[in-house]
Amino acid sequence: MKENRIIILITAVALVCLACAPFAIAEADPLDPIAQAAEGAAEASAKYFIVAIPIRMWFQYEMMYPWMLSYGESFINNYKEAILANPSLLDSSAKGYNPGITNAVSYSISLMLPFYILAIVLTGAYIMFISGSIEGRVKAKNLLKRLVVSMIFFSMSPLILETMLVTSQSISSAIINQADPANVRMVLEGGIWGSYVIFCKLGVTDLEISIAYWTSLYVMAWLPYMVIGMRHIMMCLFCMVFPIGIALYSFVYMRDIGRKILEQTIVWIYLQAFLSMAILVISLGASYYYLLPADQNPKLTNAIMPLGSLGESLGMPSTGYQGSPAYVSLGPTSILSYAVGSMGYALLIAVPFMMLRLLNKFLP
Amino acid sequence: MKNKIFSLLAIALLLTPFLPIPSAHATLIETAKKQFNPFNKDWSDIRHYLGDENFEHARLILYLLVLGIYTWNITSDILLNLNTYILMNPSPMEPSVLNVMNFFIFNLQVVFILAIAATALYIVFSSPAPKKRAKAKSMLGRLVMGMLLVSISPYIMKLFFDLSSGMTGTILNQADSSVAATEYTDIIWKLYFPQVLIIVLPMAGHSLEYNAHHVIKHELPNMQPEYFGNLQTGTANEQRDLVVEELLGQGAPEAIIADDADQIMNDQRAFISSNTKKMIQSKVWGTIEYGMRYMKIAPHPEQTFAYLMAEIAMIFALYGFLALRYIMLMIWVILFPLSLFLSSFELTRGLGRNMIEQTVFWTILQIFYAVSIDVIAVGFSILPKGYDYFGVGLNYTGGMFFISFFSLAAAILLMLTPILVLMLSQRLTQMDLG
Amino acid sequence: MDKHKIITVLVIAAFFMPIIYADDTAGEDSLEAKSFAKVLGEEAVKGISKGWMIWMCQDLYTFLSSITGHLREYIIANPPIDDLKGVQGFFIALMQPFFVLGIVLTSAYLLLYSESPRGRAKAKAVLVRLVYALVLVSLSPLIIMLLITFSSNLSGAIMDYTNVDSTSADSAGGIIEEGSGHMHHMFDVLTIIHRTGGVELLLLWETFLLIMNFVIAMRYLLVILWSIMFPVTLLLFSFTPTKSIGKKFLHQTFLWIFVQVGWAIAVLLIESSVRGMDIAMPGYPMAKIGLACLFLFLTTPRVVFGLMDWLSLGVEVVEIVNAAPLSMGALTMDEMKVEREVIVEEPALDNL
Amino acid sequence: MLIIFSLLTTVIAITVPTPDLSLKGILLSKTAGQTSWWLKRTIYAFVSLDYSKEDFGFIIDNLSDLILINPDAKGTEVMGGLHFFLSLIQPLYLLTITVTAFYLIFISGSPSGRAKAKSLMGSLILGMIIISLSPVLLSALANFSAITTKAIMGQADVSVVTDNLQNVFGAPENMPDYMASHTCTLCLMHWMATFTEIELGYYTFLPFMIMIWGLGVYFFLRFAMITLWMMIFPLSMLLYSFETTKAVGRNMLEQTIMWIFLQIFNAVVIIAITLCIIQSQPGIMTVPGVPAWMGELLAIGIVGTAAGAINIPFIGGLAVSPVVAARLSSPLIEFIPFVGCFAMLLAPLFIMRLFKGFLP
Repeated sequence: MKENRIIILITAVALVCLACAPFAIAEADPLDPIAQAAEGAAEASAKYFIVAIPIRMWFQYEMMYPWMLSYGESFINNYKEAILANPSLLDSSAKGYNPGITNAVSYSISLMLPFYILAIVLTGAYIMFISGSIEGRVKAKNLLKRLVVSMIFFSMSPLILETMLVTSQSISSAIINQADPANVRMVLEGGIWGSYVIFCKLGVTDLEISIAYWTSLYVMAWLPYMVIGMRHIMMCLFCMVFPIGIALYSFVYMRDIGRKILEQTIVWIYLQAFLSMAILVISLGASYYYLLPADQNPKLTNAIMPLGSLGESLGMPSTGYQGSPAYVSLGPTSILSYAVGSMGYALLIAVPFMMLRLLNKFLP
Repeated sequence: MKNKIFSLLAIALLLTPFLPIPSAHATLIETAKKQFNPFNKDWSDIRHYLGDENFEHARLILYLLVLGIYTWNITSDILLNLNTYILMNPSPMEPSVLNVMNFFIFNLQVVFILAIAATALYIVFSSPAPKKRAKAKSMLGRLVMGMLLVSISPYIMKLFFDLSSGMTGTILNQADSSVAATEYTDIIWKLYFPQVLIIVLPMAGHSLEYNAHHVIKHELPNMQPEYFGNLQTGTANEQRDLVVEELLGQGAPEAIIADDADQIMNDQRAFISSNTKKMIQSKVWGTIEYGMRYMKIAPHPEQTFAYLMAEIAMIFALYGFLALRYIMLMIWVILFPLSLFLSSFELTRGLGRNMIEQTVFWTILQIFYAVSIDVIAVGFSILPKGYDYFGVGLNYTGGMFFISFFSLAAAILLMLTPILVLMLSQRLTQMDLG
Repeated sequence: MDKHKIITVLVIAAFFMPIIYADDTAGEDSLEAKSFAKVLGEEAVKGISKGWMIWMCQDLYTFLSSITGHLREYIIANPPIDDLKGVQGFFIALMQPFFVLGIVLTSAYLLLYSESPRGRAKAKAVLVRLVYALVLVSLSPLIIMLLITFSSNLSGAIMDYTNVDSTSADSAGGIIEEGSGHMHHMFDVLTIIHRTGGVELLLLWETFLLIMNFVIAMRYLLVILWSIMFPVTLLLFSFTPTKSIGKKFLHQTFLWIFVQVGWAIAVLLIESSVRGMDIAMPGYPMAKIGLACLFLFLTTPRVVFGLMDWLSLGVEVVEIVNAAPLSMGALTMDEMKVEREVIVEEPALDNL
Repeated sequence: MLIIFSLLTTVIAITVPTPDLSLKGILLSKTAGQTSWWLKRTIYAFVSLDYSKEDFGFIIDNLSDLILINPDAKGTEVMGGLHFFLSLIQPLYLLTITVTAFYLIFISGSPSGRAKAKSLMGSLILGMIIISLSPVLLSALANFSAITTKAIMGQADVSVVTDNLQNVFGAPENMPDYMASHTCTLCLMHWMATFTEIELGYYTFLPFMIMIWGLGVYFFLRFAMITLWMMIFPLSMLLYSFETTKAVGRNMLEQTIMWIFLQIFNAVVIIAITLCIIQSQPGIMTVPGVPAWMGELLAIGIVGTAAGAINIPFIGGLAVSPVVAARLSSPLIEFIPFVGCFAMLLAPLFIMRLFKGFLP
């Protein structure tokens, strides 16, 4: 922050205090009930109408309205890019190319390679020299076969990962292109702007009763991004341990751990498809708007003044006391749009966890 | 610890008289004297005494006092009787309990006898394959066994309780069992002191506001310019008018202007200087007062909610679990014949086993309490020197506003043991034992 | 951290502290010695503010509790099948290559490497199941339509036994409204006494009504999800290694389509049990009944489908009551609830 | 009562200290600040307590009836729903029976298949019989559990529990009427909290909400759940009789039996609480109140300041102080009765959790 702003703020505080100082000194005539009542009303309304409400409205409209326009709309504008984003292991020209992951994968490959060689050599030695019973030989041969096959996959694992990433991205884009962007925007905006409208409506009278809706704004704006970011982090982690997973999967005793790792890798990579599925569902959920006939569908506006709705009908900003463009009425929100929009956000958050819960132990 | 409380309360009480009172220049104590005098006809004192926030301070200190007393009672109770509470078991031999158990036992005996008779008749008359006969015989044996067990179930219960409480006692004697209680009460106290701090400290800032208020309301109006010469009379405005008139010379006799212009100039200077002083002071004090009131430098009890809730939670967690254990134990004592009965039949064996498991679990909970108390005691005895410097608050050991992480961990361990054991036992019940 | 930053932070803090407290200076009543006239003046202004607050919350109440007037519409709400058809066609198109691949591979196995008769039989069985699944997949819009129509008709038939359409006091909607409306009324009274006196009750009824609205909307969205994923479900179900997942998905599909039957049963249950309680014990407090009926409406589906774990109901009750005083997060509570709604999946139904 | 109290206080507050009783004099008497302050908190405490404790008397008076209450399985309310479900599943039954019979008669496959079909047939017919008998069966079950409950509750004195509830949530008897419902243990906390900071006041009336509302909700929930399970009894029988849906049917039948027999465990819990209260010697797990002399002083302080605040002559204030003093110096919380009240809510949950899956 610059010097002059600090000075401005300091002067503002000082001015507020100085301007209020006369109030502290002034006193009404103690013998005149009317004057007393007037003084009481004046003090209370000074506290309420000149201090509290302007501050709250300033908070809602000057601070939260731009926030809504930037953060609140962010996911609605960028959901496609955000969901379709993927790291790339091999293609250095791709946007999400990150040598770090590639190096980590190759490092874990180099980590496990000696064990493979050792195991193959030992098995070969067993077959050659310590040729025990027939079934022992057969077992050893099978083991050798499996080792070699898994070693091929193992050394190919960056390629496999890349393939999985590309396929998931293509499937997701195919799914997400089915969604109608207008509908998605309508539903999601119905959710977040509905909360904002309720927040404004309640919050002007008392912040405490509107904190829930204020919180829900942040939840809706940020949690989808957080879920996607978690997917990225977990995906990178499991890409790194993927070769180890293959290796463990090929040994009998560590099969369970290997299976878990492989499953997790696959699920976290293909979560993208489910996220885009959620977007598709949201776009289809727009039909929830027409559940009730429009006249029976209750509406809520952020018209805070008793005359607010009248002012709206007259075309004047209902919440405006300064004529700033941000103070216009936000228009009505309906219970259907609010419910389905909030649940759209909840779906974006819930679907990945639901799928993580449902998709386990699908590998042999 | 108690000295600290005393000192703290003493400080808090000593603070109050120094809070000035605007109208009547009297301390809190004098006003209180006046108020508590039933023959005092003049209520204005009370009104003024209650009029400003001094009364609020008194109220809050009263609140702290009561809270402190209750905390003191609770902590001393914990220090004295924690072991007693842990060792406490409902005695099945009490006539009232025995009465209820006998009700169950009698009814179940009837059922048993019917079952035994049925099986016996089955064995005697119908002579099916020997396999079935053997089965019936084994069932008969089990029935008789179960009937015997049910009829002596109060004694079994008593035996079991004595066993477990004896074990608990021996475990408690292994180490200094007072350490855990001390740490626990220590934490409770250290959740109490910050509340005192939060409520008492702002009072100092508040009294500054009163000073400002006092000066504005009562001193500034009485403040007179030092010397006014011939302008001693009239309010400030009249004086100013006079001076202006005289400066401009409107409707003023020339003689005055001719005579002592220097005198007038002196007066004017004196007047202006004094008035500006007045004005500046009023502005400054007003700013302070309003600023203070605006910033609300005042004791806010709701700022102590976190500590209060934590304190209440700690008290209720300890007592609540022990009391819940006692009550659940009573339930399972009453149901013990029934659980034996159920576990003696093939069909309802799982149910009976569950009930018996619950009985055992709620009983041996006290052993785990004892174990955790020992663990805490041993842990603190082997704690290296200076390790209890790790903590939050004003960092000196044993400070009133310093919570050591180790004592916190000890308290939480003592608090959460039942829950941990509950989870463990649920694990066990999920695994098919027996 | 340089000096300017520190100064800035301090100044901003100094500037915001009154803003934080301005909220309770508004309704604060101090102990100053004031004359009655002055207090009357103050109380008039405070009354305006409180009345305004109550007005706004009344609007919110009518907004949220409108669900009780339209229970039938809400309960039998289902996504229009025409919207789903196109997307399902897309998914079918997405799945068919896999099927073709599977069929081709299996038949190739049959033709070329047909070693043991057992292997042949197995392959034949796989082939048959694949073809069968292929038929089913291409029929899946029809199946979904069948299921949805059946469930909505069934719930409608159940609700025909009740007077849910009327908004009278003995209809389910009226009873549920009784539960929240009582709290709302009490919130008004406490708010008139003190500005923030009734916030907890506000949050309580807010929570209940929001959960009702949200759960119904969530079910709507999940029906869409599972019905457009139906082809995928069938594919997974038809392959042996992925059969378990297919089973789970199928279970979810059925569950979420038939939840509305549970709600319809809840409506029937609420009305008949309230009537029964009137006979069995007249004068049972209506507010408690209304509150209980809210729980019933939310939990009966899971009860009816044997999914209910009663401890979790207790935990929910305690949670709701406990979350009230933390003035944060009535809504976060709802989302917790809804998430649990979504994830709920009990072993009891796995062997359906 | 509340209105009378507040009006009285206001009148006293105005009249006593005011020199002249003209309208102007009243308007100008500088006592309104404290009067409104105290009145607000008093009325808040009264109203919130009365609200959170409304219907408490109902629960106390009819506690045993509330535990014993059961829906009438032969009544129209249950039978309506039951008939609906019957009409829903009868076609299914007929279809399955005909199909099985058809299978038995014409497509007589392997003997094992025949045996299976026969057993299925038997179970189906048995289910039909049970379903047609279900009203009698269900009412017999309910009556049996009610009789057992009554017998168990006869073993101990329920009034001990109700008195204990009175002491924790209600009022002791010796209180004057206008204070009757506001001098219990938690009420004292509520009052102290409210007068310390009004925002603390609405944390302290949550225990009332949890306990009293919880009890009210719980008893109705049990009633409604039994109604539900009685209604869908045919459905659960049907599901139970097929192999594939046996799990669901078992679950539902279990729920039916458990919810019907839950009242027995309520009775057991009540007996256990009674015995605990009888057995636990005084002073066990008790938070003692303040010492008597300090209680007197505090009472004089509190009541005196309160009286002073609304300008009641101090002597008048002293008249009330013994009540407060007695309340202050009597034990704050006796944990065993206190927790016992909540165990009444908790124990059924424990038991529902515990007895899952006892049917074969």
